[in-house]
Amino acid sequence: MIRDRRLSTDELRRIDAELRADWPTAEAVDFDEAVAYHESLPPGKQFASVLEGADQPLLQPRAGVPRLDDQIELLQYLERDGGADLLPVTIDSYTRDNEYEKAQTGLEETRETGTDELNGFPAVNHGVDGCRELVEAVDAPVEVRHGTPDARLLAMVTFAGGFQSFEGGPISYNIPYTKEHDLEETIEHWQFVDRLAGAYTECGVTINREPFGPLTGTLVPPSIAIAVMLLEGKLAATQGVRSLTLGYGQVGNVVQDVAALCALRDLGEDYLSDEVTVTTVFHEWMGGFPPDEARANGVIGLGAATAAIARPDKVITKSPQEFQGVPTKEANAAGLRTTRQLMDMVIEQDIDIDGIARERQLILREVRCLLDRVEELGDGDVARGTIRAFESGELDVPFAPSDSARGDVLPARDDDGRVRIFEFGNLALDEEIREIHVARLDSRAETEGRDRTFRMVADDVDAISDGHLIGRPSHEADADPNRGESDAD
Amino acid sequence: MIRDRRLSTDELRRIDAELRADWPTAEAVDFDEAVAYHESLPPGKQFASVLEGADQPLLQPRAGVPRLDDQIELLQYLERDGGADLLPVTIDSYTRDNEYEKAQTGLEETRETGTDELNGFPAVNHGVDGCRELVEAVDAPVEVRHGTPDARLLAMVTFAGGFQSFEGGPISYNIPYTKEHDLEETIEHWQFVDRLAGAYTECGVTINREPFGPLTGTLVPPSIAIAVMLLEGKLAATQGVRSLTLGYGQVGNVVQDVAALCALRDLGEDYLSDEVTVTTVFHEWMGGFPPDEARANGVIGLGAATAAIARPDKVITKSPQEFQGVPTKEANAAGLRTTRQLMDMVIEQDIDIDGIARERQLILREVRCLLDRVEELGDGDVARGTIRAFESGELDVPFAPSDSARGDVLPARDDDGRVRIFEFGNLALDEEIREIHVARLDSRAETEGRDRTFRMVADDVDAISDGHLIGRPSHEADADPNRGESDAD
Amino acid sequence: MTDTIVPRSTMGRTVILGVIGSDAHVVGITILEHALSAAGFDVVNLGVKSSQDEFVAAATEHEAEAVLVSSMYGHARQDCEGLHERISDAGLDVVTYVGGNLAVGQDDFDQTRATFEAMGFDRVFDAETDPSEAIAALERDLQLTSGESETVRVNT
Amino acid sequence: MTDTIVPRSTMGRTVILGVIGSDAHVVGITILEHALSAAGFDVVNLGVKSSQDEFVAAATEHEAEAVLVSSMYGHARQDCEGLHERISDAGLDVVTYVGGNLAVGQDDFDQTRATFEAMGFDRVFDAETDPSEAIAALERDLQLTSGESETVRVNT
Ligand code: B12
Ligand code: B12
Repeated sequence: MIRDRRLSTDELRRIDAELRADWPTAEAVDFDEAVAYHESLPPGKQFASVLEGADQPLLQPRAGVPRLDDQIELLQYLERDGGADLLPVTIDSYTRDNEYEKAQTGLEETRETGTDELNGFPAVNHGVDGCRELVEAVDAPVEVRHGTPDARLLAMVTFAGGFQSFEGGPISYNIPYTKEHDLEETIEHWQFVDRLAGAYTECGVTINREPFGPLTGTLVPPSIAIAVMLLEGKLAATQGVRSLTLGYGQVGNVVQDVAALCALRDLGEDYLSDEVTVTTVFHEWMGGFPPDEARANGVIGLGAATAAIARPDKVITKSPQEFQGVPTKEANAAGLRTTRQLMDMVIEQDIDIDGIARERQLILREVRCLLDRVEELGDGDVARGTIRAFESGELDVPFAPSDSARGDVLPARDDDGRVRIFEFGNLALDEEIREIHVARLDSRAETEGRDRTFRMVADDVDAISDGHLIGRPSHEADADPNRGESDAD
Repeated sequence: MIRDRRLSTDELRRIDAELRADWPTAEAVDFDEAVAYHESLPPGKQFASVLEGADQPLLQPRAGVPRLDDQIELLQYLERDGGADLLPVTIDSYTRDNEYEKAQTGLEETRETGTDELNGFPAVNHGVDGCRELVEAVDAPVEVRHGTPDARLLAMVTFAGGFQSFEGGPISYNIPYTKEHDLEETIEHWQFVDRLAGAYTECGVTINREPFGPLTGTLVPPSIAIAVMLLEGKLAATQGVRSLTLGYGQVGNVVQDVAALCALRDLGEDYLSDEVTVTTVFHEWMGGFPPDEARANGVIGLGAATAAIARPDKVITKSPQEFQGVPTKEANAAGLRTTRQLMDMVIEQDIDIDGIARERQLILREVRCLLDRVEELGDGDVARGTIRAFESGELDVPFAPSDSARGDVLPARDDDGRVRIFEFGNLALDEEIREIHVARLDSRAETEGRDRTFRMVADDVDAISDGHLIGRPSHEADADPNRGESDAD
Repeated sequence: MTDTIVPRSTMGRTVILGVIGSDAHVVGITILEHALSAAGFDVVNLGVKSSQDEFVAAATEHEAEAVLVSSMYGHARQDCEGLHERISDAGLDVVTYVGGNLAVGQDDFDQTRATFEAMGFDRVFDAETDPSEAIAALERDLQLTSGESETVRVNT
Repeated sequence: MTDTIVPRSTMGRTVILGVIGSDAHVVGITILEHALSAAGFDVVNLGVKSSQDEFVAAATEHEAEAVLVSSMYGHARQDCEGLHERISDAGLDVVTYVGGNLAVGQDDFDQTRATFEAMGFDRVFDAETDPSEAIAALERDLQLTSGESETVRVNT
């Protein structure tokens, strides 16, 4: 079984050589030339230093369209009219599956028909020069955001293409994004990605790495997300990554969100070696959005307010068109500006909310429980421990489509709207912690006069898109008149 | 000089008779018939009981267009697509000046040209039947919102027209809205309005009265606004008003806003007799808005979040088009839905912020200082005390256009964004309180490395529309590149 | 979904459910699966990233009466191309539904519906669809008439 | 506005400022007044709810070089109708500006500008106007050329 140890230069070279066969654009990748290229970039494009040097949360949207010229226009627009501090390229789904052929077809069809036939930017197909053209066309640093379990070729091409930040990780880009990918294999693949980032870093070109905190985006209990962030952080650090941005997706309860971000920051610094600079990123609500732009702005507003209180290093914004489909550039920029206005109005205020310390304590305890068990299962090796913990369900993610996770754990909100665990499956949480969760959910069930069933989970999944935080039975009537039909309770 | 005593039935009749000459539609007003009409309205249109019986803050927009059919369509739209719980008619500016002739011209021009030539609904011109048509065409209760110093005829016509809630008061619709109106005269005029409301109330038709809390909408220190609310409340109660909704306009600092709403509620109950049912209304930010709908949504979002924490009985929403002009119905409804979504997501959460009690204490002390002085100056009579206090500047409102107020007091934000008093003028606040304000503003001045000058006030006035809460000199650069031109400091 | 009254008529009726193509959005079908089961259907949930072959094979194996295809990520048109030929090649007589965020971007749904109906789908649903609407449609399309709609109490 | 460098050329130049009609929005002209004074102008601020007569009388009395009309509440067109005739009837030769939210509703500003220029205003400003723009325009229109623009430090 794989181990958490640094890949040797030989291994790195060997894998690099193998990957070159996967798609023609790989040929153009030349590590030394790429390092020189990065060195030629102005300070304002150095992702890690821009992010780590900021004194206020930086804003970054998501954005990816198939064509290079369109992507350039889109990013310039988001920079100019959205005021984005950091820019993204969001990669299309075929590239995420390493189906470069299909991505090529989609790209060509897009060029012919003029309508977008891919849901993102196929960076491998655009190749090193395409990427560089993009990086040069904008002022802010650009990150690669994707969801690719095997992102090795993508990393090779985009690092050489001038990008200095790369989202994802072996757990966070497997469990929520795949069906049949083996966790051991994705860890192996990400060791390469991280080692490559490490190699650049050692040459003076810091590549920022950002594990994907929101996971399935849907009521993920903070401790689970944080545990995954720390494990991925550790795996990356082993490979020489020195700039790590740990992520967290808003759950919508302000106290829990602020507590979780504190916990993430503190644990990140504790758990990872001092050589690593840890920053945090807060994702505005990643679950189902309301099918109405005005209401979506309300959801975005709560994200902005939470960010202003928690002060992460970076905020990933949503657009008011999130519900329906990939947003127009105008809507995307609007999401940025709404966030900016609210965040800037609140950030200068001292807002200390009661109960954050207590919630943070609970999260810390839970994360320690989970990590201790991983440590045990791996006999001190994070890679092994992670694989075994997911195998046994002692680590688990709700709504995980991947066969590599049990997906037995189910979340629900308590009476205050905090995400608790409803179904533990095999999750490695001790009895005392479980009792806390059970008690909180019992008291909600009592408030609502119903049993704790999957119905509660389903209601919570829909709640925000229906206009509430908690999926109370009493809300159903006003939310959707058709609702009643299927349930007679 | 006028006194705070209840008008006799004879006086009420005499004034009523006199007013009938002012505009032909007054003839149709018949008190007894009107009481019967109100009694025929369904419970859902009884403003006071809907408002007082609600268990969550109700949402109400502002909305007024000249034509009756358009106003009906507008209100139906806001009810259906905005989800408004309570509806408004906002009256045009000519009616506010009792220029019914000009309003008539504007109304006729509007009918001819098809473009709105008035900035609101000329209810007097539409007359009793027009008002009733409106009240009948919608489901929710409707309030008259205006800004009329002499609103006697407006009250006669609209009360008879079926409206059960009426905004304004002798101070709040004089000081911010007029230039040459004498305060004594407006108190006299509002005694009639309140007595008329009282007369309906005694016949079983409760007319809800709502003093206008935001005053000039621009950095009004909470204690000033609250003092005015209590004085107007008392004057109204004397005339027999039994349902009072005291108002407060958001200043943007969450702690101060929540504290102010608590203080308003508590003092309202203390200060007014037990016969009066006191409710509170929170106005989303009433000062200058950002010239950008996306950013305006951020401002609205902060209002919604604050409302969810403070839980007033009612929230008056803004639209994302506030900056530019009277909003389209779509934008108005969007403001309602953005507010609803954010408020509903936060309202179920327990959010206790540190420092609210302390800020509330300060506000209470200030209000008591102001009211004690009014009491003294009036020898126990609120009407006299109010007139004398405004005369001497011991009561004052920042940016007051009216000659009836000194307008010497100037506000500025402290380092946390709370509104403090920068220039006291003659304001009846004791030395200890003044020192607190001075100290807070000194520490801001120090942070910013500049003197406390009018420049700070001007910067604060523009801050929210420029994207910040506090008008820091450092913000100017990014806010507006043209800015630099006029200031060399 | 607990202790729900379901029409006896839906019992034993098998429907295939899955997310097609490279799409990993699983939450929607999880909710759908529970709702369909609670309504009495026998649901075969293929999960995410299911190929056309998997849909056809499952429908054949389980003698399904309906195939429900979900797609959220914007590539539905590409992923569903050819599905209906395979279904008729396999000699299947099934009702086919597709639902979710079927186009990339801010589409006009009427147009999207037309596109997918032209591809052979019996019904096309947008992402605002509540599971109850799909259930009601199935009851109509599978002629689970009210004559048969005796009910039974199920505890899920 | 404290300790600002102002061009000496603006000193002694009188401008009339006021809000016309039934309009009570005072904050904008308060800010404008301070900015104009800080820039060296002699400002006569008529306050809110000023009539056309008051503007004309003040301009005559103070031998003003410019009249700045503010209107926020949407009735500017009606309120300004006939103003320029009165100004010429009074034999005044003044630069006239109008600014604020000049139409009711969500107007197209180019059209609004055309309307007010047609009424005789030399310049038309929207509500996004920063005081510095008005000052720069006055300096141009009153030919306060850079030759004269010696500066002086003023403490306000
Ligand atoms: C959560 C989420 C994710 C999670 C998914 C986790 C998981 N494994 O499930 C994560 C973060 C991993 C993710 C990833 C991606 N996502 Co995503 N995601 C969402 C989000 C926010 C919510 C989806 C959700 O769970 N809703 C809640 C459930 C209950 O509702 P539902 O899915 O709509 O399903 C209901 C109905 O649609 C209907 N229904 C669905 N299918 C069917 C079928 C039939 C027959 C019927 C009758 C009904 C029906 O019934 C369901 C139950 O009520 C949506 C936007 C939104 N809706 O707010 C974007 C969204 C679907 N994602 C999108 C995209 C593009 C992606 C990515 C490609 C990333 C990217 N480029 O940004 C990747 C895709 C990776 C992959 N290969 O699939 C886009 C799709 C764009 C488009 N179509 O134009 C959306 C719309 C966001 C956006 N505006 O850009 N995503
Ligand atoms: C505060 C405010 C109020 C306060 C005013 C208190 C007071 N006495 O000053 C109160 C609450 C009392 C109020 C009342 C009303 N208001 Co009001 N109010 C506002 C608000 C929110 C801010 C105005 C403000 O103070 N801005 C800050 C200052 C610094 O900026 P400014 O006024 O824009 O001025 C700057 C520039 O415009 C420019 N400028 C202005 N004039 C001129 C002139 C020249 C020559 C130049 C060069 C530049 C210039 O320079 C100024 C300084 O930087 C605006 C909307 C907004 N802008 O966000 C609505 C707004 C102006 N109000 C509006 C209306 C309709 C009213 C009412 C009629 C009520 C109603 N129907 O809802 C009443 C009017 C009563 C009356 N008779 O005047 C509308 C006007 C609609 C339109 N034009 O289509 C607005 C736009 C709101 C809206 N979207 O509906 N209001």
